[in-house]
Amino acid sequence: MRNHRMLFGLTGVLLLLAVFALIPGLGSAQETVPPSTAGAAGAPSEAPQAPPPPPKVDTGDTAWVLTSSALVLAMTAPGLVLFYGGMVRRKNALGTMMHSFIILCLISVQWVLYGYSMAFGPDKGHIVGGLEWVGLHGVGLDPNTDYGATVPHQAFMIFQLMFAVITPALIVGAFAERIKFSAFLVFTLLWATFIYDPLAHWVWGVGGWLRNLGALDFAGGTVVHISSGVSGLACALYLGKRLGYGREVMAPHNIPLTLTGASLLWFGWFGFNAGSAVASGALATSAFVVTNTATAAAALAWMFAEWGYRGKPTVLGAASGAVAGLVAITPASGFVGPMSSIIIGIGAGVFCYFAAVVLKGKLGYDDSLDAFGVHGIGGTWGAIATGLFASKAINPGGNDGLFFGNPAQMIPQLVAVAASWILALVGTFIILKVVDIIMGLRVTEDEERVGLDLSQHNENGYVL
Amino acid sequence: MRNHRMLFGLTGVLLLLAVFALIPGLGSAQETVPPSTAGAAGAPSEAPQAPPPPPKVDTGDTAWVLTSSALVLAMTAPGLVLFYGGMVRRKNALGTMMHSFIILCLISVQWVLYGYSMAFGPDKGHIVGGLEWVGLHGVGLDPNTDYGATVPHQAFMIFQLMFAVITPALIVGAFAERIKFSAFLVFTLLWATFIYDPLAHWVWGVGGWLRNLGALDFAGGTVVHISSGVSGLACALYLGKRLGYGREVMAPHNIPLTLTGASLLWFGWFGFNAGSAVASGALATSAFVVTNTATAAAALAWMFAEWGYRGKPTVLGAASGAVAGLVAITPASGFVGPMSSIIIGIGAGVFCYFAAVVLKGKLGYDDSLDAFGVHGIGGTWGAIATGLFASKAINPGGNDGLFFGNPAQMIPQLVAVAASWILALVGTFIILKVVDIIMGLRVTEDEERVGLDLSQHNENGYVL
Amino acid sequence: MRNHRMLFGLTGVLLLLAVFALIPGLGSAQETVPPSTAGAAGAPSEAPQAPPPPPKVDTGDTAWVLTSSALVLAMTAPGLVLFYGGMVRRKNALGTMMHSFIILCLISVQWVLYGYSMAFGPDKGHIVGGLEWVGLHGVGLDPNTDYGATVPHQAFMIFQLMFAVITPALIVGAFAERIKFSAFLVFTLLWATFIYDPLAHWVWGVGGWLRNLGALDFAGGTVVHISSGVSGLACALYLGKRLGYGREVMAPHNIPLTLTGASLLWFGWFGFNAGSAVASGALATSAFVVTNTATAAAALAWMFAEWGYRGKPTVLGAASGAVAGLVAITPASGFVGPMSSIIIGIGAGVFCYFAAVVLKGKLGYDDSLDAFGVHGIGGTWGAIATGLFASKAINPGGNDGLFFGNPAQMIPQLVAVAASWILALVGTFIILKVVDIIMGLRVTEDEERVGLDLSQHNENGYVL
Amino acid sequence: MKKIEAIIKPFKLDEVKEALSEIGIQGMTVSEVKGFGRQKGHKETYRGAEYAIEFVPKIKIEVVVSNALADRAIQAIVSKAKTGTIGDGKIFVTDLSQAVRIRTGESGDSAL
Amino acid sequence: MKKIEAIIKPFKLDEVKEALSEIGIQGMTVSEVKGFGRQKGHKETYRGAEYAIEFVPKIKIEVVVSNALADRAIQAIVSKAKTGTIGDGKIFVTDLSQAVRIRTGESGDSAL
Amino acid sequence: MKKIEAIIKPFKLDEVKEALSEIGIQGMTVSEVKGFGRQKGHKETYRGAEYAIEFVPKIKIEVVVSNALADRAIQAIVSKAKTGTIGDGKIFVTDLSQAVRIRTGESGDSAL
Ligand SMILES: Nc1ncnc2c1ncn2[C@@H]1O[C@H](COP(=O)(O)OP(=O)(O)O)[C@@H](O)[C@H]1O
Ligand SMILES: Nc1ncnc2c1ncn2[C@@H]1O[C@H](COP(=O)(O)OP(=O)(O)O)[C@@H](O)[C@H]1O
Ligand SMILES: Nc1ncnc2c1ncn2[C@@H]1O[C@H](COP(=O)(O)OP(=O)(O)O)[C@@H](O)[C@H]1O
Repeated sequence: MRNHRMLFGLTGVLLLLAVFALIPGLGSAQETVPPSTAGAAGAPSEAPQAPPPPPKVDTGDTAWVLTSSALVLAMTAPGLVLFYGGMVRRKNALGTMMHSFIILCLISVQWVLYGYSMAFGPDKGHIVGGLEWVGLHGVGLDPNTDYGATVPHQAFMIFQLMFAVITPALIVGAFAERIKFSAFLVFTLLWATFIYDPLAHWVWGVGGWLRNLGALDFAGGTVVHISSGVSGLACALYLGKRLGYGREVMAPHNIPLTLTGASLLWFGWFGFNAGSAVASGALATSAFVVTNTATAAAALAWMFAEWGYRGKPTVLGAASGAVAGLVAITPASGFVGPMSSIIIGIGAGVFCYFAAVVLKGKLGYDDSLDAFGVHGIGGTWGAIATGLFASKAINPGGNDGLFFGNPAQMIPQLVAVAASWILALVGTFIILKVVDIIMGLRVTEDEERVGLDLSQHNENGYVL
Repeated sequence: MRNHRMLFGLTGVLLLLAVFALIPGLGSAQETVPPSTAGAAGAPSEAPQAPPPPPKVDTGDTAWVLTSSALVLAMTAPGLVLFYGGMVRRKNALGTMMHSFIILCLISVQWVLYGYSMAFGPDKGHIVGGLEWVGLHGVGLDPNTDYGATVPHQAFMIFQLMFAVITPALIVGAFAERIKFSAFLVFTLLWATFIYDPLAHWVWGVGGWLRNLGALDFAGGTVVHISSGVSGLACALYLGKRLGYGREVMAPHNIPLTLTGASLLWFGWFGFNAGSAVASGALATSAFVVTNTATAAAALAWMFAEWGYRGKPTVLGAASGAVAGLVAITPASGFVGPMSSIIIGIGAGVFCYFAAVVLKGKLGYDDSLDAFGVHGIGGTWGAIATGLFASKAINPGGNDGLFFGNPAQMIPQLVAVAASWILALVGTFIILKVVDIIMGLRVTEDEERVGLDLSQHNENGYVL
Repeated sequence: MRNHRMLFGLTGVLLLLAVFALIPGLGSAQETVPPSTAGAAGAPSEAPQAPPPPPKVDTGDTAWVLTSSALVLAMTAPGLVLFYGGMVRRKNALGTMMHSFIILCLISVQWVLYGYSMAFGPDKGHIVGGLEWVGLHGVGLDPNTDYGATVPHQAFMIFQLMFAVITPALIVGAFAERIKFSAFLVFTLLWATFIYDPLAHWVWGVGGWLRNLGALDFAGGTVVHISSGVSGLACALYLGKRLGYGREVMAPHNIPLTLTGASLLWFGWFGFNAGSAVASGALATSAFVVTNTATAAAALAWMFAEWGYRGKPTVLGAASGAVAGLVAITPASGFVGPMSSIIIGIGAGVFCYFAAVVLKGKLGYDDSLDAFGVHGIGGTWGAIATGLFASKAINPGGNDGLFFGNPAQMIPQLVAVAASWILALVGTFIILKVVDIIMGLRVTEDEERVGLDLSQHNENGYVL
Repeated sequence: MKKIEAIIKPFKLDEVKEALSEIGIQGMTVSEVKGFGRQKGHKETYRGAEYAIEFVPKIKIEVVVSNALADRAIQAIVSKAKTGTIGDGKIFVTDLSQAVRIRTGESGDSAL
Repeated sequence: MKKIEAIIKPFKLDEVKEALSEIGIQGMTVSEVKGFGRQKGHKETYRGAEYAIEFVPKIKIEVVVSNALADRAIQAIVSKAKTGTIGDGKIFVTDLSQAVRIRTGESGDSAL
Repeated sequence: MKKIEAIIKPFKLDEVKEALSEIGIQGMTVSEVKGFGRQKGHKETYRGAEYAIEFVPKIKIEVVVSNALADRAIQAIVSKAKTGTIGDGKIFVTDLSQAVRIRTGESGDSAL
């Protein structure tokens, strides 16, 4: 037992240290990459004939991307920390908050060490990025024209890091209140490596097959929300229900924290969506506006749906609706106008409400905090809605959608949705199985009853 | 009863959907407005002789305006959510938090649909904007030179949206702990439409009569604070006291949340005031500096006033003083220097302290969380102080005030104050009366006793 | 007794008002300083031969510096307010939160009145800035080329203000739960004036002796963290232990608040470190990236150290580790690359863990919330690590460190560390002694038992 | 001596306390409890999960009085705590064999 | 009448409540308490300070019943609250001299 | 058997608990209560509204002991909980008619 713990302590520290050996030259990340080289290495097919004008860092664009990175960090911590943390029972408050917080720490290191390279590094067979950028080797302070022509390459890297962080943190809602902390850590690392990093490459990496197919996903409907939500479904199914589910009262222990978390998610999501323009200006502004509008509409829609269906508008409902709206507008945010965003938002509120309230009840799985109901369903709706409402009038770099005269756009959208679902569902099941065999995924009954805070962390959240 | 609820559910969804029919062309907001057209339509009197150089979006200015918009959002949620939410009794925590949160949702949609057009659209008789910009028709991604020559028009729009959101949310403090949720929703929508939108046009809209008169209000002393504070007074008077007011202990249930809220208000207010420069640079910096200085001085002043007067400095007092300072510096923030801001801050702390503590006690109305004491009094003092301390040395686009050799500036200031008071007081009374007749404003005694959380939302804030 | 209180009320208000008399011309801050003058007055030795091109404000740089200033404000309030506030016992929650909050107010005024002038004003004997800039006289809206060639001088001033605020607020952790509020106020004012302001001048002010010596401290390892942490040690030693220390359970009353605070510290620290570039672009990006990386590594390191050493990973441990990482990377953040930052972070997590857990236990002082363990030790490690890992490849304006071929850099680093330790230790003891003699530093036993909230502020934090 | 325990509606506490003071009772001990009885609780809904909360918040007052005062105390409580609606609560009386004031060591009626 | 106080494990409350309802008991009063006994508590660690928390969360049920029902009530509680592991709790019974229903003024068994 | 209820100052709990353990008492039940008595409460001020809070936080210890141990238990509590200042609290003793250990079904003194 004590050995077991020791093992973890050691493994962790060793892992971190060991990686240094693998990295081609400590501190070499600082060597700025000449843009032409970057272009040549990263995306030969798009290399221009004549030497391009050397990309120059724009202070305004960089300010916006850095600000956006900070905002997206705030989505995970304290955003998700509070949103999810407030929704569990008191005895699991710290354990659940810790999930989001430690993912931020774990993936921040993983991404710098090899995650970014696997996702955005030089393409290998349209499936994954190569390890050339391991340890940020060659990821310097000059712009990489493929990913952001006017900001330092590292600015794009850190912005993307925040996405890599929040995605596994969203899954947390599905297995809340019953997962073993050590198993959770291993699961997260494997999931980030084998599901998130490749999927991000498929959709956003130069050479990724879904990107090549023309699938539109501005800020991560497939990569972030379908992947996390559907993986959440897999987790809920695999782990089974919480003790007492359906019999005991499992009311949230602190809705003010949850509402605060939802508000911070909204706040930070401006960075998520508008920052995905990787520049300040018109496109960022448009994404900002539709993000706000869809979110508001979705919160109202969930609230009114609930009011009509169950008789009372709830605060948790309004907060959940807002998050559903944020999810659904994400893939569309760089391609649609404000009026479209209202419809997307209303759809998100209504669909996710019925998913979380009716569907879950019918199908009987215990998705503790509705990771699937909100992110899986909301992300799927958003990816499809992008195919419906996208318009070149908003973003000439995008495409028109079905309602703007281009039904063909639905094909890559649906392919992207299907591919993400399959990867998430199958991949997550395999990872869960492996981790379960090695170390066991779920806490014991006694530990579950006493709560994660005491059983996993020897701590008590409140002395009030 | 059940029908009643259904009605609300349906009306809400229908309202949202119905509006689409009225909008000239779904998605048309994306059509960028050529600047010359915008100039011609919006402000013919200011149209230049020669064609102006086409306005260009500046990345730094846009980054700042978007950042500021996000900051102002954070003022409402989670800022006001926590500030007000922590101050009520536990049984009303969620209900009160919901007020601010759902206003964010409601007005976000209202503003995009027609609010922005009524406030900033083409002037009609100096009183209100026309409906030409309904559904953001013609509000595109090129700059509108009237409102921000270097940022997309939609960036200005979304920044202003956040103001339209927070203003009714400030009123919430006056009727906390006793309003019916459905009536509150209707009241808010009417108030935004018939009071906020026109008043914003008067003061900030091209062609608005107070703007033409030369009233200085940089970031909303009249439009935001007098209007909300005085309307709060009307609400407190109309609704009457809470059950047990003056007899029962009505201590705040969670001052840490309130202090957190006050801190977030401070944080977000940098966007509110410095963002009102609608550009990054000297003016934004100056507004930022005086905002911080006045706030700090006001918090100290309130604390010392209380310490001297009542014997102990309180935490709630310091937080309240900070908010009072933020309120008072708001109209002045683009026109005054740091030393003036200290005086404005001290005045705010002292005046609002006496308003909330002495005046309220004397006059006997129950302004639950001092919406009037802080915003009404603070806003009035700020608007007057702007006339006293404004200086062209700070902002050549402004004017000098009384202490800088221009006593005439006091006239438009006092007219603006009076006009805002009258509109807010009379308008709010009428709206309250109408809503009261239609559906009743106040919860029943039993509901009030059990609290808004359970009676309005079937929810319980905490299980600790 | 009553007189005593009155005295404070009056003194406070009078102090604020009195200062106006001393200031050369109310509102004169608005007079913009021609850059050549600033150069001549501030740093004659660096004055160029030919007149420099007039510095121009860059919108992107200014947007980033203003955003950073807001972020650093959020570190103090609500960041530290929550981080420290959650860690004390319930009865001291408000009192502890008030410490951070009121420091924000107090120093915001002090800095504008004379603090900035003492720290950054024209050098006097390499020891302190002169009073020429009292009341921001001559600190205008044009850039000061010494401190930020592309942002308004006031933008640099307000950014630095946030540093002057948070530094004394960090000390709070050392004397938490037992200091008298009035004495605390006086202590803070004296400490800011006689320790922070000169030390900031030594390290960052043009002409400061440590700056001249070539000590590297990008964002405040010595000025902010060693100074506050070591002063905290002095406070803990001088004040003695809390009643019941070692016998009674002194568990944190609200770890969710503490974790939220830690998250907000992380969020705001991007402004702290990346903002210290006083510009947007490559250097800011690099600082941003290493800040995130070191923090994450440190949180993991603390957690794994604890897991191995004590058997369980704790949530408070992960949060503490993150803060330790933020502290340690601070001085290095503008000079080192991502791989180095991982090592700095791991060192921070491990060293601070042992300082807070083992060292403190051994030596037996009661540093209530580990101000010394985290900031003193973390800051010292960071200042040394800067000398080890600095690289001109990252920042050509910096220097190479020991591991990059320049062992000589260790000398100024060690001198700076020693100087900061001595100033903080000796200076703080003297100030504590003086304040103790004048008014007594510690609350009575009864007051300590009943808690600061009731005894100092007549308030109760929660009614749950 | 008698120990009187009264379970009452929370918002009645102040009135009851005053009534007891008026008849000369100098001390009492109060705690927050949850009651289950004829008064029905309320419904709560969270993301569609509906819970019937059967326990209702109540205040328990414990007051020890001399035998002489017991009936007047019970009367005082009944008269003030009564609203006439279900859930007004109960009064339970037990005999006490001893009472001690810790500060002085006094016992019996003079300990109260 | 008898007053039965039962100290039980918190997660057993619902079962016990139902068992009591089934035998016809219509009311009870519940409070959160902390127990000290043979069952050992847990350890908490905060920044290296380790605390042994000896008090364990328990639920106290107070139910007043007619003498006739007392034994069945005790049986019901024992059978439902028992897990067989240390810390299952205790039942304490005292005689009650009087009971009053505040709403109606009824007293004795009919007050319950 | 006797049931001893002691209302004490919260910071005295640990000492009292240890004293009781020392005389061989193996279990007790503790709850947070609010006391009203000679000890005056405190004042709170929120935005100028001043409230006199008359209730003082107290800890209630309930411990059931065999008749033999009762006096020593009372002595132990008095000696440890006493500070000599107003508000030290009270001890109330009632006779218990029955005690049951839920885990085993034991009753009487052996249930304790
Ligand atoms: N038999 C009982 N034993 C202990 N407490 C009881 C009993 N019956 C009722 N109570 C308490 O009295 C409260 C009020 O009882 P209830 O049946 O709801 O209404 P009423 O007092 O009007 O009969 C309950 O909430 C519960 O706390
Ligand atoms: N003598 C006692 N007086 C009052 N309460 C007691 C006494 N002994 C035990 N208890 C209560 O019963 C609970 C369970 O007792 P414990 O000794 O842990 O286990 P068991 O009930 O299995 O003997 C304790 O937590 C405490 O609340
Ligand atoms: N008659 C009473 N019945 C129940 N509890 C009482 C009674 N009198 C006092 N108490 C409790 O004892 C506590 C201390 O009593 P108090 O009169 O303040 O001081 P002292 O114990 O020194 O006489 C009170 O706070 C209250 O909880």
